[in-house]
Amino acid sequence: MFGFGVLKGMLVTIQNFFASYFSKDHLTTVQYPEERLSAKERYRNFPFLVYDQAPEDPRCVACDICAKECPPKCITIVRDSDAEGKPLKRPKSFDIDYSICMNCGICEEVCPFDAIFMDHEFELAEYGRFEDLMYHKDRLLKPNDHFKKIRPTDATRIDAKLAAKTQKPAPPVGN
Amino acid sequence: MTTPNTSQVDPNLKSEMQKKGIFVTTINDLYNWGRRSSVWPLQFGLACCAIEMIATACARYDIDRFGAGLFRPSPRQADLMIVAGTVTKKMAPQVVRLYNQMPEPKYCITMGACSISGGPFKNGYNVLKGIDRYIPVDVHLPGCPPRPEALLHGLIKLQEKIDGQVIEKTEWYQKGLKREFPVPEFGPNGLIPPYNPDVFTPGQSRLITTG
Amino acid sequence: MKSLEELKQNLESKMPGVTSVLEEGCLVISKNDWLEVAKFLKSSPLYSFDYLSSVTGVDYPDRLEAVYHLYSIEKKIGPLTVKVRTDRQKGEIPSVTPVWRSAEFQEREAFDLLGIHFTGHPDLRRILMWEGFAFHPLRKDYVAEND
Amino acid sequence: MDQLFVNLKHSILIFAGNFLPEWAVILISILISVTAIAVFGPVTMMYLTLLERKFVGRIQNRFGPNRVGKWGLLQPLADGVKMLTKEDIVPKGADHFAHFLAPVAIVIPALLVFAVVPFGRNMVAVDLSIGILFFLALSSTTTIWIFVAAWASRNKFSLLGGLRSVAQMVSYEIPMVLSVVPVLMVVGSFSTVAIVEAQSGWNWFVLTPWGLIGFVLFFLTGVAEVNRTPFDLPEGESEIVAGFHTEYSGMKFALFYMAEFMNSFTISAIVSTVYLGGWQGPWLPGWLWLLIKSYALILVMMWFRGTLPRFRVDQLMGFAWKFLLPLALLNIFAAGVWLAFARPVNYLLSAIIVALALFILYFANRPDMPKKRVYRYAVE
Amino acid sequence: MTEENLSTLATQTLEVSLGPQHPSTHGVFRMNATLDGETIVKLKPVMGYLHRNHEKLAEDMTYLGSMPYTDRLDYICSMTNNFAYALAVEKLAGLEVPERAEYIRIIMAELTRLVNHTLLIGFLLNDLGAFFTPVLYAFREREKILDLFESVSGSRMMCNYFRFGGVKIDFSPGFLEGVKSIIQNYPKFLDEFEKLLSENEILMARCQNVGVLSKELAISAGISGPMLRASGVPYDIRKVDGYSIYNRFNFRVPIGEVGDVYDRYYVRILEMRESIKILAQAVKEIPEGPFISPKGAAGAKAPRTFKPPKGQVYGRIEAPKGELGFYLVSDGSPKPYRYHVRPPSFINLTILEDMCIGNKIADAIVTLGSVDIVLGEVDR
Repeated sequence: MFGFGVLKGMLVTIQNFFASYFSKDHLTTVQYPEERLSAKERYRNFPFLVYDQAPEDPRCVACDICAKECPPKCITIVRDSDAEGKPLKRPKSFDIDYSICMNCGICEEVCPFDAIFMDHEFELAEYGRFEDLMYHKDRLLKPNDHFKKIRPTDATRIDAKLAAKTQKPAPPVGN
Repeated sequence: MTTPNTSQVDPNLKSEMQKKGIFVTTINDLYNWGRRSSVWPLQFGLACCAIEMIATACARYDIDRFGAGLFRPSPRQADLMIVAGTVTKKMAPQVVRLYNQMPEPKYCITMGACSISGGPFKNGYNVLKGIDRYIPVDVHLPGCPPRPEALLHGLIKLQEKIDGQVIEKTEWYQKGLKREFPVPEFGPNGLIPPYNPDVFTPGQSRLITTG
Repeated sequence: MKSLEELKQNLESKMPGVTSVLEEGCLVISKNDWLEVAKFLKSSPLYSFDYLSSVTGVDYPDRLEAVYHLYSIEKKIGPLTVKVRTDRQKGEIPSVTPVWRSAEFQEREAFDLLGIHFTGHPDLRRILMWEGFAFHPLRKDYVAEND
Repeated sequence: MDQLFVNLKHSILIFAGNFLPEWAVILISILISVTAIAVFGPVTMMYLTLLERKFVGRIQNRFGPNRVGKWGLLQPLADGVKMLTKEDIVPKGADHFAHFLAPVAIVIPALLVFAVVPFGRNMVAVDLSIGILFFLALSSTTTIWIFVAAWASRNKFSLLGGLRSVAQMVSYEIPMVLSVVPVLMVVGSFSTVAIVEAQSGWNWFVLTPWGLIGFVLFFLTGVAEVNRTPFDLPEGESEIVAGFHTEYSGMKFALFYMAEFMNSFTISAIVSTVYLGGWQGPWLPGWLWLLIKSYALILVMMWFRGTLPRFRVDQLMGFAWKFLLPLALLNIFAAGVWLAFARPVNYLLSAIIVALALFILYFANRPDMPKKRVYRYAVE
Repeated sequence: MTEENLSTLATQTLEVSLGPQHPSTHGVFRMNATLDGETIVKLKPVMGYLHRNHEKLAEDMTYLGSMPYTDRLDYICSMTNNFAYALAVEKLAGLEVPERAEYIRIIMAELTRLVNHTLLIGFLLNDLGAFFTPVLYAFREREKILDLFESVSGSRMMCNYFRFGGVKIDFSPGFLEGVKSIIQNYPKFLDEFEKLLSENEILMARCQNVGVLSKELAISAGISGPMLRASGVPYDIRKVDGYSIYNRFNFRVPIGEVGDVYDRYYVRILEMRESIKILAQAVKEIPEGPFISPKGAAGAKAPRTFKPPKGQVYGRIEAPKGELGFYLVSDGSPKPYRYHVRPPSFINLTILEDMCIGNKIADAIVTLGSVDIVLGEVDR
């Protein structure tokens, strides 16, 4: 009869209305600023640099592989050089333009020295564009235990690998 | 930069008056409070960030809790334009015209890397390197696409900015109001003019008066 | 798919004047008798290629090329790749929109991005760029405007 | 409790009476009921917008606005303040005067109709002897102002919206009037107060067979009158951007919003007066009963809005002319039969006639009704 | 008004641009419609508002560098875009894929099909005017699947999960349980969705015999995917090409008869039920083993050294919207010489005008909705 299909549809919506007061499955709202969803471990937002002891010597050796492999080319590295100009294995400046980065995680994949990882931090709204969103080295550097906190499994695997590498005498690494 | 608390009523007087149930406010606070708690976004999505914007309006993140749930299809009734997605050169004139059509206390959130600076498609020939070349932008939201919570955080930042505004100093009440942004035309190889000089200076972001 | 050579003989037997070359798995047809070959491929009971899946323009240093991928839905025959070549300056290729309707938008896109003029196309205009755009951006020698 | 407001007004008049002349006391009594309506109208409108956002929100498994004020209670206030302070845009090509006149003029009938609604026992602002006629006449003037708004804003989408609203209102006006005729026949008077008195002691008209059909008809056509889903073609959001109020910003748009919600309140109040027995009801005071019934009907309207898709223009009119109108006529016939015979027989007879009418109309409209389909799978 | 003097009535057609910013054009798509009253006389689609030059950018990027860009082609089904691109490059470079990776790819592709069809039905109802409720139910289910994608690949929408020769990383712990719970609860959600929508008379009236597409026109216009099957052509590339390991699963291909909007809607619901069957079989039979071939892993670790041999390839898959193909020409360097995407929604739009002529403007919006276009893929 004309109208029964409409009534059946309205029954569904009114069931949802009453169910939203009782079952969790029918009220899925997470009230953001107060309640927060726990971030998944493999969640990747923006990259950050890892340092072990002190921010002055990060793991990054300025080999420029991630800058070449980054699809939108948003990483710029300037290699550091000591007093008489011999290039050192440390970046003088390491800039990532957060307004271009597409969170694809390729830099983390191709980095041979496990120096750059994707962070979980997503509350990055800014008013200014050029000076607020161009992240320089000081804002990118984060301690290794921050990395251990957000991504435990990867951190343990990489720490084990690095520890193994330091035990056996480091073979002359051709740079 | 945090927004200064500019309400003329000093806070402790206000709080203990409120304890006695007397609600003290200035015109400025009421004006800001009204605008911040009912920001109606324009139903306007360009690309992948638009899907994330719709997800923010849906059950799990629910932008309607902030009073910003009524997505108005017509620019006349909207106060916030969320530029969600890549602004191409063919679409830029329409975006600027839409911004001009919106009634005055209006704001603009550039959601996602593409609308801030062209993002991953930056060196495409048809991609505009950021919409702030033609219209003033209030909040930049990096990410590709930014999570729905990041959009909610952006909205909270916008609400803080609105709280800090003072009626006399807001842009739309200044004399010599130049809030009609010229719509760019199509040239043989790009848009003419490439950017609007009095809105955008290359390399230096535009500090909109909030104090 | 029976085999490309057999199709080539079949083609030559039906239409003597056609010169077709086999090049690593594709059929290269000269541009002035491409329309007849297209009609033959669609109407022949043996093959009945009724489904034109994709039309692509490719810009080589010495020539412009339109690559067609054809399928037959009834006989479930796999992709037949047909290439039609023309020179870079005044690229003219007969349009197959009258034969397969799916070529309409794809040929307009090839014209818009690579500058291949499809003669006989019902409505050959730019589809992705705006009308006033004066270049064909997918060509290798195109220089974008840097602003 | 039932006569609370009436005694209040009476005591004010007595107090004013001993030091004011006669004509001033009458003036004050009119002023009191006018201010009561002028306050009650916009406040219901504000809180109906909040109710809609929270109710439809809950249907969609989410909270409505709950951060502005305790449970979002201050949200309508915030919307109001923002709307007041918005810039007022009149498009260049628009007809300036008509563009301003339309929103103001659309609120007048919405407020005037409150005069006839009997909120409680002897709590009606103006006891017109032609109450229902007054209501029907006024509620059909909104069409003119919607069309003026559409025409004046010189915008193609609003033009389409305006034309659709004229077509819809014309074709839904007649079934609406005809669906009220049975009640007027039974009661014998147009006055809303008389109608409510006729339904005293549980014999509400909706409990009679013709009353049920009349109630459904009057409610459906009422929803169409107010342009709410599934009949909201004039402001078909997904097709013609925002319909007739595309070019309205700020307070003018708020007036359209207010007119729509006040109309939907008055429609549900009149429907509950005519068919659900107005302020008749056990235990609770009269005026509370009317509020409960009209808010229930408004919730049904919002329930429609949360669920149903929209009609197309020709289906909309086909539904009105081919289904609602003949049903309304047959309903009058059934009411006549109900009136003519004695107590137990007339219920049976009019129920038969109504059932017969429904079947005839169902089979008459069968050919162009959509059919269910059976789907098969590809065989390899 | 007899026929002949009707012709002397000079009526003007209304030129309306359902412009790049319109509530229900699913993004920046424009239709220049010429209306005579409400019926459409001419309809010219205008595209290119989201032409992001994906093909030009891909020409100076490594093969792996374009993989995250394929997520942004059809930004609702990022996994199937990766799948098509990975298949094409594997065909070009002759890489073979280990068993477990094949099963992982099938699971991801079918989960994406569920997401895409659910979203389409939600947006189709939104075009019909249902006030966002079906969209919100669709997004509620999508969030569950996106949680799975995020736990595996790291991002909700832009997964960038496939690599040439396998996938980037194995399942995260608890992923298979998540897929099992989806397999269990999704049919319940589909029944609820069907109860809300399929028998709804307004929806059936609005969608039946609207935007009809005949079998011959569909084949000649290169239509692919559910739209082609809704017109009665049993052509599903998963069955015809049998790429990856689809011929190990038994699933059926639903077909429609009339080829109108209702058929396209219902064929997609049946396809979702088939996808759940495929998921159930895949989760049961997934073996242990490597998730990427050693050659592929080396290529992923150092994309600059991944140089496929000279030559060209055309790989295609059955993406949720239709046949998604990649035509790659390689000149032996790590960057492709020519990179062309054959997008299903771009070609499905060819006959939009033929389907809309003669219908109302509301039908054109619904027909566009049923074609299921995503602008990132249409304009590339």
